[in-house]
Amino acid sequence: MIEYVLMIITVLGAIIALMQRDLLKAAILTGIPGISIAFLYQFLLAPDVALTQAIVGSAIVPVFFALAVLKTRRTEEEAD
Amino acid sequence: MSLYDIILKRIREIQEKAEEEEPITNVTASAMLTAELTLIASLLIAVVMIRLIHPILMIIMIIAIFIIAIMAMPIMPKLRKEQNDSFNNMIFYVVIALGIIIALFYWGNLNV
Amino acid sequence: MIIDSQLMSFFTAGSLIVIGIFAALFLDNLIKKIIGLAFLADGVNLFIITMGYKAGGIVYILLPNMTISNFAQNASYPLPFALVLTNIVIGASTLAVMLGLIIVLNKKHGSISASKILGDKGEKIE
Amino acid sequence: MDILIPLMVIIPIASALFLNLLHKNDSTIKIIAIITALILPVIALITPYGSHYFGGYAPLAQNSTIAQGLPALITGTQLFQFHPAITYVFGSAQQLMIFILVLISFFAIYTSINETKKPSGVYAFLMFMGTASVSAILLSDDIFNLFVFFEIAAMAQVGIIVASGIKDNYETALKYILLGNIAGPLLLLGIALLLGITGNVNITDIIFSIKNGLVDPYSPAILMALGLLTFGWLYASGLPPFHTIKSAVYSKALPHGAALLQAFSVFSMVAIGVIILRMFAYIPFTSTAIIGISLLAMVLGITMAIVQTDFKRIIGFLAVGELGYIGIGLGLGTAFGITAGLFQAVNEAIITAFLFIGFGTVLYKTRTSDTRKLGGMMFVNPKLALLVLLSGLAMAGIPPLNAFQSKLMLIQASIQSGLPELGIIMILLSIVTFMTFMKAFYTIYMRPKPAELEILENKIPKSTIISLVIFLIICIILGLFPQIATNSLQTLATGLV
Repeated sequence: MIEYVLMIITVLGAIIALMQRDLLKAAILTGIPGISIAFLYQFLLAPDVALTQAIVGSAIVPVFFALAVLKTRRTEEEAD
Repeated sequence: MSLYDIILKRIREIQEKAEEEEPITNVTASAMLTAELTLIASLLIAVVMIRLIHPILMIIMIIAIFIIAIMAMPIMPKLRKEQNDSFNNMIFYVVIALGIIIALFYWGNLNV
Repeated sequence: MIIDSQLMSFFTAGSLIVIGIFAALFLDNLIKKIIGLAFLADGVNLFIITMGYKAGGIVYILLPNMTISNFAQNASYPLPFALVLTNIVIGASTLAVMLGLIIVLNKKHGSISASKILGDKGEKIE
Repeated sequence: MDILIPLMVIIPIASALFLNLLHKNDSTIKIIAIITALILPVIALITPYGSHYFGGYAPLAQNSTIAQGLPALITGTQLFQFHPAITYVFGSAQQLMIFILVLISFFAIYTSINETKKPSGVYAFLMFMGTASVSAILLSDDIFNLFVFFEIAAMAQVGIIVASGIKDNYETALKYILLGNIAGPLLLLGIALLLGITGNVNITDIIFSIKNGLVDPYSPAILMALGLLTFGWLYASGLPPFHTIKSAVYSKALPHGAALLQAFSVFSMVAIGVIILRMFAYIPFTSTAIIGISLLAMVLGITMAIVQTDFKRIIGFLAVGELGYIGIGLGLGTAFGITAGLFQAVNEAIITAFLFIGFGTVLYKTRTSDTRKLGGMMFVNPKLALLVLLSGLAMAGIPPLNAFQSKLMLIQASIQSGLPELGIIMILLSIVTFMTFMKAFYTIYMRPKPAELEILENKIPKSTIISLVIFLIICIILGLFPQIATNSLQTLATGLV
């Protein structure tokens, strides 16, 4: 049962991350699909990939995005 | 006014409308004209290959494409504007191409 | 279970891929585009992992008290998992390069909007 | 098991990593880069043909020592045939193509070291990394290994653009890598589908599974995989819809970088195209699609080249247009057509490198690439102008030079396969290519010099002239004795049919 919840969290998390106006929030929220995919890998019988994904997907990638946001700009500008 | 003059005039008009800062010289206009003629000629020759599917379809297609090409004559300025360096434009065509390729390979092989 | 969990997992991977392509195509902000591309890569990874999954199977590690034939019949297929490990690393490194380029471009243009900084430069050459 | 085969990939990677460490030490970088670049063609020539198995062993069917005494559970099944290793295959066609690739890479590095004021270890690192990965793409018989090197090659290309320092190069680099991040995962998805169906990533084994009825050859997933692989192929080679970004990439790299980048595209196109043909030649639509895409590339590339005003962009679009000729050769599907296509690939890699480095001297003397601002370069250096003119003649296919032979073969092949229309289009577009080249040549070299054009006093390095002369010599040799190349390529081509 728990894997269905994880799948829903993955998809919703991805959509919510892309809907944020504040880019820093979006950057941090990318961690949610990342970590839920890592748990999903555990359920799909791939524990070693799950470990890597847990580090990369939930820590490294959001930190990369957050650093890029801090170095550039915080809010999304209006497209013209 | 001969057909050649009409084409040349239309090309110059479109180039002026494009508000480009480059001066419209004979070189650019003639380059545009060469490209135009190359495009139409290769298109027409390529359409001849439809004969492998059906000869009559080929004749109809050639006549249709010839008429369409004459009607929409300066194709090249439009085509050039489509193939610009804008990223959004590029990615649009990339995704369209992806869709076309998948559809052709997937659907075309199963149903034709 | 009503729906097979492997099938659902394929659907999840598919929706991540679609979300990724959608974001890369329609969102103007470059950081968001790249977040979308990261989801696209995640979706493909999930797809591959799901392919190696075996319903009711065991992890592909041969433990001491396991017989070979039992292992061979029940273990999930480990080759896709090895591919995914490589791809996760490749994805993270390309991500870093893209974000670095964006930081440089933001310094130059003061903007991270794709239509502004990656637009058509035309023929104006210095 | 030949120990020299992996060296073709390992030496450039090791040398690249080492050069990256030497940051400021100019003369050491020069010496190491040139020595490595000189070793590579030698290795390509002396290595005997064969296969190398990374991290594994030869298939049990060819491996009597391991196969002895195995139970019938294994020997009775297809497991006996499969390749339990990352296989690198080195044949005569791979030898010729890798030789040409590393030769171009040698001249690119040689000219770059002499033309730039400070030789940079990082730039040489990128060039070697790209060379190594494209060599691996040519050698590899393992489709996932190919994907990994496909990504590394894309990153190296991005690096070469970023390192060029030309205006707006960062934008182009970002566009290229963003598009690569759409094409790359989708290519991987195609590979994943093949893996899911056949349980294998080795190309020979996938073909074995398809040919021997282990899997349904027309199953929807295989067709999907074919589509996705084709999409990745388009990105790697710069065929439409990627032709705009690819020509922009060429125009934003330095001339020697662009010479190398186009060689990467040409050889990646050949390698992945051959793989697609090997696996999916039984689907009739494959060759139709390849011919269609190639025609589109030829027409769009060459017509776009005519209307450009930046000469680097002109050559970039011409290079994309010329890729179409290779594609038509591959798409014809006959042994003669494929040989012609592969021969055209070899010729095009040399000629386009020749053109880029040749026109690069104009950039070196004037610091501009806008044809509207150039003129009168003929009087600055008439001999160099002659060399550039010869490169253009070679590209258009004028008789004593090499592209004539391959284009003639392509036209003959298209007539033999019952599609003379392709031959007519190829002749027509060759003429237009020549016209485009002459237009650029006229505006740069022959018309009177514009008053505001400054010609810098710096002398063109000897190394550039030497590279151009050697490219010309190769063109003439291949033009007079095409059988040198075609004999090597024929084995691969006949194996595909």
